[in-house]
Amino acid sequence: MFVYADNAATTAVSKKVVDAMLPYFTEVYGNPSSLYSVGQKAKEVLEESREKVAAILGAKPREIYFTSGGSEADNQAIMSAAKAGAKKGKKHIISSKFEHHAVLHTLQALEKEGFEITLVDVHENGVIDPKEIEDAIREDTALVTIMYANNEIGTIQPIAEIGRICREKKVWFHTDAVQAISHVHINVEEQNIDMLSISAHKFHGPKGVGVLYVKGGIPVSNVIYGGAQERGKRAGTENLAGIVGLTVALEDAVANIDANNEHLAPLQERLIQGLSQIPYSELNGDRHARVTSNVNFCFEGIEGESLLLLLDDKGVAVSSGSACTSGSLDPSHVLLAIGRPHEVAHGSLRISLGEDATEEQVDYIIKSVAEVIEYLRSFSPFWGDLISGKRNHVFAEHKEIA
Amino acid sequence: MFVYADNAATTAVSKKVVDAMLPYFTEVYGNPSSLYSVGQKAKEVLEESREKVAAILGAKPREIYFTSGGSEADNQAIMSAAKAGAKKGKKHIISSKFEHHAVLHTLQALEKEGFEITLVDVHENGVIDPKEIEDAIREDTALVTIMYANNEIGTIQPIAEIGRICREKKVWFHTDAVQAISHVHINVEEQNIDMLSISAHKFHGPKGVGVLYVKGGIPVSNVIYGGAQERGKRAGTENLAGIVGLTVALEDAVANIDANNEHLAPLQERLIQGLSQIPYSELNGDRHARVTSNVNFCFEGIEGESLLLLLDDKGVAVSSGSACTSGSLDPSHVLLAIGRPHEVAHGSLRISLGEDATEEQVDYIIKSVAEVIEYLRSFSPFWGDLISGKRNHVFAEHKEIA
Amino acid sequence: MALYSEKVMDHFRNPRNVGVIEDADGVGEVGNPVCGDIMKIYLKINDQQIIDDVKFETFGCGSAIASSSMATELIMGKPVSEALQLTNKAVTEALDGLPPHKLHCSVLAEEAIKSAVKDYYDKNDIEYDPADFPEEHDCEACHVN
Amino acid sequence: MALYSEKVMDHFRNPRNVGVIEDADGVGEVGNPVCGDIMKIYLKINDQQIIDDVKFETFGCGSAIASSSMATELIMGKPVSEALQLTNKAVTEALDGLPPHKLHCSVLAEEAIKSAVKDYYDKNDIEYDPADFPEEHDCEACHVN
Ligand SMILES: Cc1ncc(COP(=O)(O)O)c(C=O)c1O
Ligand SMILES: Cc1ncc(COP(=O)(O)O)c(C=O)c1O
Repeated sequence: MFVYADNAATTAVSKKVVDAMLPYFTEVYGNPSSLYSVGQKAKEVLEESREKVAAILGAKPREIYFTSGGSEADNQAIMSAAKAGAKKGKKHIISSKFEHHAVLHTLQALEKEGFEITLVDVHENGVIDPKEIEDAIREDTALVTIMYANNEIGTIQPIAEIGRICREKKVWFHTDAVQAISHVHINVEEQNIDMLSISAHKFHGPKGVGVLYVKGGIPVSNVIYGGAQERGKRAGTENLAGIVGLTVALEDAVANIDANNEHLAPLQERLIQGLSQIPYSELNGDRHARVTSNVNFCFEGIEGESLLLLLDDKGVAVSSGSACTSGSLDPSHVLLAIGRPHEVAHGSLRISLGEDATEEQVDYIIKSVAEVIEYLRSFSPFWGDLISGKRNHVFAEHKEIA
Repeated sequence: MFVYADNAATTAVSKKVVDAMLPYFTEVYGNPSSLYSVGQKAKEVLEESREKVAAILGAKPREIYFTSGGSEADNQAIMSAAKAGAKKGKKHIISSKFEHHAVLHTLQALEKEGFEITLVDVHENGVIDPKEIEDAIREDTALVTIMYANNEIGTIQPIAEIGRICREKKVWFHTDAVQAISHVHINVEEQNIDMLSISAHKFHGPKGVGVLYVKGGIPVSNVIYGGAQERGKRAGTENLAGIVGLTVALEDAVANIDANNEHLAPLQERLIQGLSQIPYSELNGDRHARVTSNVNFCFEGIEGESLLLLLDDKGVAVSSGSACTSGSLDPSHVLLAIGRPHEVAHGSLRISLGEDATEEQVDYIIKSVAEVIEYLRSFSPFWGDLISGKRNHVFAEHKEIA
Repeated sequence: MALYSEKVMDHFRNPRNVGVIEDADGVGEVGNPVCGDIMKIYLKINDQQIIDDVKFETFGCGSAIASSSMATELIMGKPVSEALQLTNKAVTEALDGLPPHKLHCSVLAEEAIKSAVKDYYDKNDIEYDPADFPEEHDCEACHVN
Repeated sequence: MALYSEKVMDHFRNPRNVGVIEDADGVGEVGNPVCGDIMKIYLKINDQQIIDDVKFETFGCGSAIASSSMATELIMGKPVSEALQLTNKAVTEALDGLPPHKLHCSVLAEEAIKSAVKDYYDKNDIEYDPADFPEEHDCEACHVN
């Protein structure tokens, strides 16, 4: 059996999306900035895409900027708020400890330029307390940026409430919704969101295209300077095929949120219950405030990479930590942020189901994980120390998950 | 007849390139940073693409960074050199008056941060004199950035010579080769190029993907912060389909440079001679030091937009100025830079032939342009003033082009 | 969503009242070649101060040509006093809109007509309210000067 | 270009000499759970100071397991003095290379064997040159400490 269960890393482009993109490679290939027909046709499709995306998010077309992906959107949101803030002497930004690196590394770059960064706690359950955001807001706070759903443990944050606080305190609020947009109903107006990032490849669209929403009135700064595309705020000939792909994929994803959640919720429950049977394991992140596709566990006594490589041999594609840090030896900053000690953080597994996951697949995943864990533990000196009592367990042998 | 003759704005993606991209949407869709097979297969293809691009440019794979296009590559090259320069107190950059806006607007942003920018003259023929670069280099010069071929008038710059001077003076040298790579043989080692930008959609690859080459040893700064992709220098899940498309298109383009030039040179000559028959017209840019696809003319007494819209009605897709400024009312900064007065700069036409252009198409273009010019002049009060002698001509009635 | 409305493209492709009136009663010209647009309006006005004929010549972009054409249609057969009331807004609306950065073309059309009427008044020593003839707009729109 | 060479994958998937030697003559353990890898080597050494048997247990990533496996193969049946000469470079080469950020796994393997030999020397009061047993590497590689 082959099960791709790393949809939080990226997804396959759907056939419908590929078909929708094809004409924009070879037929409507004109530059949308060109005045002749094949250019204007491209321009029309570009603006129609913008309208569709805006409608889905509850925004105005003028508030939608197409970017090269989630990372660029995050960078541009933060840099824009930082530049505008700095002009008014506001050089403080609030974020959280378990943001994606596209946010955290941008904030680090700003720190070098004299910004002060406050990272709020994400607690053991991986859910931020809005009160802590409220307490962290200062006179000189230029931006609050909090992700909508975490990419590793899938926990959903109280975004509307954080947005409400920011509105009240007149601080701009950005949310990285890359992992949430296809799982949660999002409306920027109703949820008090000033800026929002999404990325097509997380919901069966192509890689290399994303969206930044910025509420009208908030000044947008360029990350990429040059031509007058995107109202002068994002230079570069528009990737129209990609933008069409994003739009079609987004329409599909959002239209099916409820159906997908209904299908996935019992599978998620089955997966969690199944993996909990493995002794000395624990679910990472809140059981309920999480996207229905995500299950993330820590297992004592084993290391994540060997776990996932052996699962790969069994046809199960999953990850340990997030994809973009898998070259690194550091344990996941997300798991450390929710208080997992290093030695357990090394033994983590992220499963992110696709919408077409089946019970059979879930059972196969459970069986495979259990087998591999047992095998790896059979010659792990760390595990030996744990069961012999030479080292102390972090987890209970079994934990009921309600 | 339909003739797409705006290949400098963008090109159609070739069927071969589309076919090469397709598997990376639906089959090898894994995230190249993932450790399981479908991710590692993607990683392999990514690194093979990097090797192929490097080999074509005469560079090492480690010196190749995939970006979201030519604009991002230009931005990153300039920003990297600027950041490294600033650390050593070098805050002077040399460029030219007719660079692409991706270069000029980045330089303007740096000017606001205290950089001093020298823009060298491009002369009437649109060719820079390397001596002037040499004279402009100072102790505190951090970078020289000169485009390889101009996007509007197609003139080719003495890049190897400028590179030699920069090497001698120990100043980094970047060239925007977006318009040159498919027309001129480029080897970064032989031509003393330290940094170079290209963009796939100018040579029948997809939009939204480009390459930045940076010679080993030159520090690269992020334009987009986040994950560890591109050795930590360009965050964002890699657009593998796009990268494969770029690579296949580049291989094709570069392999066919000589054959294409041989085919295009006589067509270019025919086009130039044909359009020169229109009274009071003049070729923009050097007749010889130009890419074989490009012909750019100014016509007295008419305005470019109405010209190209009527040509569009006749099935001829061409441009006036460059695509990315076509929303603007300003006359082309390139034509002003080569000394064209405003009133003639408004009446410009850029024709950029595809490699499959035919004599029949060229003749149709000539005939169509002549007809439209005659028609527009028939009710242009400006033209009336010129022929009645109320205003002075800028051009001679006829000019021999050798 | 296209560059121009159908109306604009129609008036651009098939401009009405193109040409010269040799014995015009009033001629107005605005714009300049440096900015990239010039409009010239010729009026034939009868004793009842009715515009019997109007023709135009234009150097400029698609919307400049369309604006001139539409403006001549809007004043053809109208009393001069009515032609003086023609606003750029009316021209734009009659064209089903213009892109924002092309609105100045409709302003030019309004000014060209006013300029032609003024020429007619001046030539015939007819008194008029100078407030009806504002200064020509400067070259701001094309950023050159 | 793949994550690991075929050799590494082979030793990872089918590790040689996995297990425990209950009556081992020397046991060495290096690494720690905080860094994400621990290697434990068991040696059975005969009177001629030949390694008659070697087994390992490892907690760690693919290359840690493969490095342990390869290291045990390289010293099996060899004189102790030769095992002491085993370098991380030899382990890496025998594995057809390791990714740069995984080289520390081969270092761990070298250290684990040295540690087991030292344990054997200590237990049997055999004199040795301390220079043969450098300090264990610190936790630099995993950035935690
Ligand atoms: C010379 C030159 N540089 C840079 C660019 C920008 O490339 P892209 O549109 O891929 O960002 C272009 C074309 O648009 C160009 O012609
Ligand atoms: C939460 C989150 N933000 C940002 C990104 C970056 O998106 P992209 O890879 O499209 O740049 C990702 C995924 O990679 C993500 O999961």
